[in-house]
Amino acid sequence: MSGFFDRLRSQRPKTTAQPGANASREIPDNLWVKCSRCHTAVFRKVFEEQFKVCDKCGYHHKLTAWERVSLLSDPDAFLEWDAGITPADPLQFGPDYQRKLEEDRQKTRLGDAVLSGRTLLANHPVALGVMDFAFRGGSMGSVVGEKITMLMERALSERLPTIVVTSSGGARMQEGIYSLMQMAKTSAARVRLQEAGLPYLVVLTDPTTAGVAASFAALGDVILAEPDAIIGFSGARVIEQTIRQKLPEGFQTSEFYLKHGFIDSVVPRKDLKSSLARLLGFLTRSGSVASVTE
Amino acid sequence: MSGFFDRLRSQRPKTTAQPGANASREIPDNLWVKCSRCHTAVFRKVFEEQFKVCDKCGYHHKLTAWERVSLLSDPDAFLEWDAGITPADPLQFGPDYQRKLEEDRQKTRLGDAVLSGRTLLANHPVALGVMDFAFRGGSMGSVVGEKITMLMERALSERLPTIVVTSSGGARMQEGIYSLMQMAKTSAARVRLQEAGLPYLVVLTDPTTAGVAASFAALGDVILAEPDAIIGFSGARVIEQTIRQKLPEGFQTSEFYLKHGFIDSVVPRKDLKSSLARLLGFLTRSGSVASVTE
Amino acid sequence: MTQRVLEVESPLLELEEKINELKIVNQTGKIDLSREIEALERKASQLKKSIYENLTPWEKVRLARHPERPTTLEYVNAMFTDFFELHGDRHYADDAAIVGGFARLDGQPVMVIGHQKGKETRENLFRNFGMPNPEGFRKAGRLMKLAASFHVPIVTFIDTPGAYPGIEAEERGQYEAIAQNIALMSSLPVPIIVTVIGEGGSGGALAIGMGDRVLMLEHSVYSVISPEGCASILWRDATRAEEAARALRITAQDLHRRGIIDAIVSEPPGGVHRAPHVVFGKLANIIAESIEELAALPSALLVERRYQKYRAMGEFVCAVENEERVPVAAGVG
Amino acid sequence: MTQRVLEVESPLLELEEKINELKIVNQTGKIDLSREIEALERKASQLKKSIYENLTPWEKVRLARHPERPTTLEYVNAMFTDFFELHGDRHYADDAAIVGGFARLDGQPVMVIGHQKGKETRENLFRNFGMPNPEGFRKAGRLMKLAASFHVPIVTFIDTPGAYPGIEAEERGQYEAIAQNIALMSSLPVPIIVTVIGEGGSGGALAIGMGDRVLMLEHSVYSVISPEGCASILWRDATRAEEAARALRITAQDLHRRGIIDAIVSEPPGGVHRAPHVVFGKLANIIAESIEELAALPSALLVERRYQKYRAMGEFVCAVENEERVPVAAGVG
Ligand SMILES: [Zn+2]
Ligand SMILES: [Zn+2]
Repeated sequence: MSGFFDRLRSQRPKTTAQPGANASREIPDNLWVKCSRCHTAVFRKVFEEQFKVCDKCGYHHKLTAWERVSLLSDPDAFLEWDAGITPADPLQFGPDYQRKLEEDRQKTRLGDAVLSGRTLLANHPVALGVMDFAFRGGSMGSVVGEKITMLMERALSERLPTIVVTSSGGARMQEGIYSLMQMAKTSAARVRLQEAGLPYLVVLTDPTTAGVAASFAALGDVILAEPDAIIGFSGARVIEQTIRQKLPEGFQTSEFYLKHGFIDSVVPRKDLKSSLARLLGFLTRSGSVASVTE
Repeated sequence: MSGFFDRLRSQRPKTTAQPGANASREIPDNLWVKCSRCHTAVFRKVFEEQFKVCDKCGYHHKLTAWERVSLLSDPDAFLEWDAGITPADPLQFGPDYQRKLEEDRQKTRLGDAVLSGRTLLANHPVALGVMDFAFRGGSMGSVVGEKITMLMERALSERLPTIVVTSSGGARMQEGIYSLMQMAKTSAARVRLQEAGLPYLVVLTDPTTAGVAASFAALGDVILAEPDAIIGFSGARVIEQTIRQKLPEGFQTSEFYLKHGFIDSVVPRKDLKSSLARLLGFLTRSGSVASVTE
Repeated sequence: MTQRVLEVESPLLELEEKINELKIVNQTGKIDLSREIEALERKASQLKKSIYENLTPWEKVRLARHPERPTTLEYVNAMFTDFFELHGDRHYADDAAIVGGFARLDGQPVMVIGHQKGKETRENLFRNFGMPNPEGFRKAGRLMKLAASFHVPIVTFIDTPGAYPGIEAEERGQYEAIAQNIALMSSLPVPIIVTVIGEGGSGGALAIGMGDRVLMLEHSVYSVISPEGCASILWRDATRAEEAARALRITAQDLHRRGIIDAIVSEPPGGVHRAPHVVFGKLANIIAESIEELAALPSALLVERRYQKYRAMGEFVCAVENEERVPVAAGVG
Repeated sequence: MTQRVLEVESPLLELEEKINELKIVNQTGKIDLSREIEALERKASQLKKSIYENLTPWEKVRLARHPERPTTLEYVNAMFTDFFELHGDRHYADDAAIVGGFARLDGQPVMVIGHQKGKETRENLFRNFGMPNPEGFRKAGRLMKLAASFHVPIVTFIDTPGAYPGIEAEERGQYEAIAQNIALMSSLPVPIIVTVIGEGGSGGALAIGMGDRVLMLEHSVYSVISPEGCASILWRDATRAEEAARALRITAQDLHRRGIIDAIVSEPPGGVHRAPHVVFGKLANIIAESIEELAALPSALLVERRYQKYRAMGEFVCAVENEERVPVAAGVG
C-alpha cells in the first residue's frame, strides 16, 4: 500500500488539495514534516509511506477524506456519489458562516464534511463514506446527514456492505435543529441495513464526538477505532466545567472505550484496510450481499 | 383479601399443612406468632390478616406455595397442573437425600418445590407457578424444571399469561448436571412465550438466588420483588470467602437490585395481587391473549 | 440557575399586585374603586396577552426552564390513570432522571416515558436536574421495547437540559446509549407521540424524542445545543446566549414553521404553570386522538411513514440528483 | 490452586525418569540395557494407559484444572485461521475472562467464543482465572447475536471454575447476564457447537454452553457446582470434595451415558497437554463436520431440535400425564 499518496496525486492531479497539506504547513521545507504531537521532524516520503503516522511516537495525524479513500480503496475503483449535495444556510446564520463554508470548500475541495461513494476494498464492493475533519470540524449538518443516508440507501438497493469512517466534533450548530435531526435520519437508515442483513462497519478516527458519535458512528455491526482517537458524547471542557475536576489521563480515547466495552478493536492505520477486508470476508459470504465478482 | 388463610383452610381442610406452621413453631401458644426478624409477638389473626407480614418491622415471612396461591388466586379458581410429577433420584445420591425428600413432602404436602396450575387472578385467567422454599430450599431439580416448562408450554397452547413466584436457593445439587440443564430448559420455554407475544411476569421472593435467579426468574417482561428479599447469583458466604471482606449493608436485597436496575418495582405483599392484576391489564388487551371472559 | 420571577413578567406582576391592593381598599367600602379596578384588570389582561405572545426566544428559554413549570410526573399524574412506574435498565442502575411505566389514557394502555426534573434542590439533585446518564436512556429503551412487544403505544415527555456530561456517563457510553435509542425508535412498530414540555436539550432530548407526532408546548424550546453553549463555542462568550437563542431558531413556532414538529399546544397567558390543568386536558385529548389515528395504520406503514418523516428533514442545495461519477474524469468541486 | 504434577501421574513420571537414566547409561556403551529399557517402556505405556483410563472423578477434576492444559486461545490459534478478536459488551467493559471473535474453520467463517484462563499468575489475574463478570457474558451474547445476524455458526469453548463471585459482579447483575445468554442461545438460528475443554463450572459454563452439539474432552468435567462447594454445603466439609466429585457424576463418560453431552473427544494418555495437536486436529474435524451437518437444516428446524434436546433433559417420576385438577376434590399428595 506504500506510495498511496502518489497514487492519489496521479489520480486527481489538478483538483486535489496537496495531501498532507495540513501537517506540512508547520515546516516550510517541503521535504520534511513535523509531527504535531512529538514535534519530531520526519522525512515527508517516510511520513506518507506510513500514512501520516509518526514514525517516532505513533501519532495518527488526521487524513483528508481523499487520503482516506486512497488508503482504503483499490486503485481507481472509487466512484463518488452525491457530490452535488452542498450546504444551504437554512437558519440564515449569516455571512460569517457562509464565508467559513467557502474557506473550507477551498481548503478541502469537498462540498461538505463527508465524501461518499462506491468502491472496491480489497476486491470487496462496498459503499464507503469518509468524513473530513478539516471541513467545519467534520460537523454534521443537513449535507452530512443526507449523504450518509443516501450512502446507506444506495447500499441497500445495491446490496452492498457499508463502511463509514468518522471524524467529527458533532452537530453543526449553524444548522440548529436540522443538525440534530440528522442523528435520527442517519440512525434510521442504518437500521434498514440491519433489517436487510447488510453489514455496516464503522471506523472511528480522531475525533468522533457528540452528535455523530451518538448516531451512526455508534451503530456499527463491528466498530473499529484508530489508536488514540478522542471519542465521546460531551466535550472534555464541558465535563470539566460541570464536575469541576480534572479529567483522568487517557479519558475518552479509543483505548479507553476499548476497555469500557464500546469498541471491537483498536487498529493501527497500516492494518486498517486489511482488517476491514477480513471483516467483510466474514460478513459477506451468506449470499445476501453482492458477490466479489459482481 | 383479609381472611385468606381461612379460605385456604376451608379449601383444603384435611390435607394442607397448617398455614403459618413455620413461623408459629417458635411459640407454643397457637394464638401468638413471633416475628422471626424483630421477635415481636403478634396476634396470629393479625399476622395472617397481614399475609404474614410483621406489623411491627414489615418483615415478609415466607409463604408456603399454597398460601401464595391463596394470596394471588380468586377463590376456588385454582386448578393444579402436573401434580403427578415427583422427584426421582437420578444420580442415586443415596438414602439420606431420599429421606429428606420424604420429610419435605410431609412438611409441605408438595411433590417438589413448585406448585403450578391454571387460575384466575382478579378475573384474569393465568398460568401460575409458585415455589416453596420449605421444600429443599426451593431448589431446582428435574421436577421444578419440568413443571415450570410444562406451565409455560400449557400457557403457550392455551394463550395464557404466565406468572411465576420464585423462592429458591438455586440448583438442586443432588441432581447434579440435570439441575443445571433445567436452567436451559426453562429459559428456552420462556423464550417461546416471548415469541408468541404472551406476557410473563415474575415475582421474586426471599430468597431467589443462583440457578433459579440465573434462568427463568431473571427473564420476566416485568419483574416485581417483595421487600427485602435476598436475590443474586453467588451466595454471600462464597463472596465473602472469595474477596475476604465483609459485604455492604443491604447487599443483594430487592432494594439493592431495584437501585441497580434489575427490578421493575418492589411491591409489598398486600399490594401484590392488585399490582399483578394491573400489569395483566396493560399486557393482555391486544387480543393475543385469552380474554377475561374465556 | 433560574428565578421564580422572570424579568419579562415583572411589570405584569407589579400591576396585578397593585390591583389586589386596590381591591382591599375597595372592600373597606369607604371609596368605590370598582370602575378603576375593572379598567386596570382589562389593562393587565392585555399586557399579559401581549407579553406572552411576543416573548423573545431567550425569554422562552427562561420560561421553558421556569422552576414552577410542570414536570413529567405532573403531566403523567394529571393526564393518565393507573400509572405503574417501572424501574431500571437491567444492566447497571435505575436512573431517576428518566421516569417511565405503564399508564392509561382514556382507559387505553400506553407506555409513558419522560425526563424528570425536580422542583427544589433536593429533588433536583435526586433527579440530576433531568440530565440522564446512559442507564436512563437504556431504561427508556427497555421500556419502549417492552411496550412494542405488547402493542402498547408510547408517549414521551421531553424536558432536559441534555444528557449528563460526567466522567462516569462517558465511561458507560453516553453516546452509545443515545444512538441505540434513536435507532430503536426509528423502527418500533407502535405509535410514538412526543411532547416537548420544557427544555428539549440536544441528543439527550432526541434519545426519547423520535416519534410519529412531535408536539411542543407554546413556550417550550428544542435545540441542538443550549444557547449558552452555542454562544460560548461560536463567540467564546456565554453571555451572548440571548443572541444565540435567536440565531438557533429554537422556539415551537420556528420549528413548526419548518416542519420539524407537528403541532403547538398553546399555553395560558403566563405559561403552563399558571393554569396547568387547562394544558393537561388539551394535551391529553391531542395525544389520545393521535394514538387512535396512528394505531389504525398497519404497523409497517406506520414505521415507513416515520422513516419518511425524518428522511425529509434537512435543507441543502442539490445540484445533480442521483449522481455517480469517477473523480478523475469529473474533477471535484 | 493446582500443581504441575498430579498425584496420580507421579508413578508414571518416576518410571519415565528411570528409563531416561537407563538410556543415558546405555549410551555410554559399557553395558547393553536395550532389552531392559524396551521392557520398561512397555510397562510405562501400559501404566500410562491404565492410569488415564481409570482416573477417578476427582483425578479428572485435577486434570481438568491442570495448569498446562491448553486454554481457549490455544485451541483457537491451532484449529482456526484468521482469528479476528472482538471486544466489549457495548455497555460497561471488555472482560478478559471471555474471548471471542470471528475466525475460519476449514475456510468457513465461524464465531468463536470461550472462557479464557491464564497459564501463570499474571495472566491468571488478568483473565480473572477464567471467571467472567456480567460484562463477559454480555460480550459473548453480543457476539452471538452478531454471528446470527450474518448466518455465521457459533463455536464455544468451556473452561471456567464458574461465574465470578464478587460484589461488583452481583451489582451488575451476574444472574441476569447468565439468564439472558441462556435464553438467547435457545433461539439463535445458527448452529452452535460447544466443547468443554477443561472445567465446566455451573451457570458460568452454561451461559455460553447451550448448543446443538455439546462435546467434552475425555478428561474434562462439567458440574452444577464444584466438588469442593458441594461438599462444603452438603457435609460442611470441603475436604470431602473427592466424595462429592464421585456423587455429582461430572465426568464426560457419565454425562455422555446420560445423554447430556453428545460426544467425547479422546485425549492422549497423560491428558491433552501431553500432545495437544492431536486433539486440536481431531476436534477441528468433528466441529467442522457438525457445522456442515447442522447448517444444512432449515433454521427453524435447527432451533426446534435444540429446544427438544434440552426439553428432554431431566429425570423424574410421572404418575399421571397432562393432569389438571381441583385441589379440593383431589387432595394433594
Ligand atoms: Zn510523533
Ligand atoms: Zn417484625
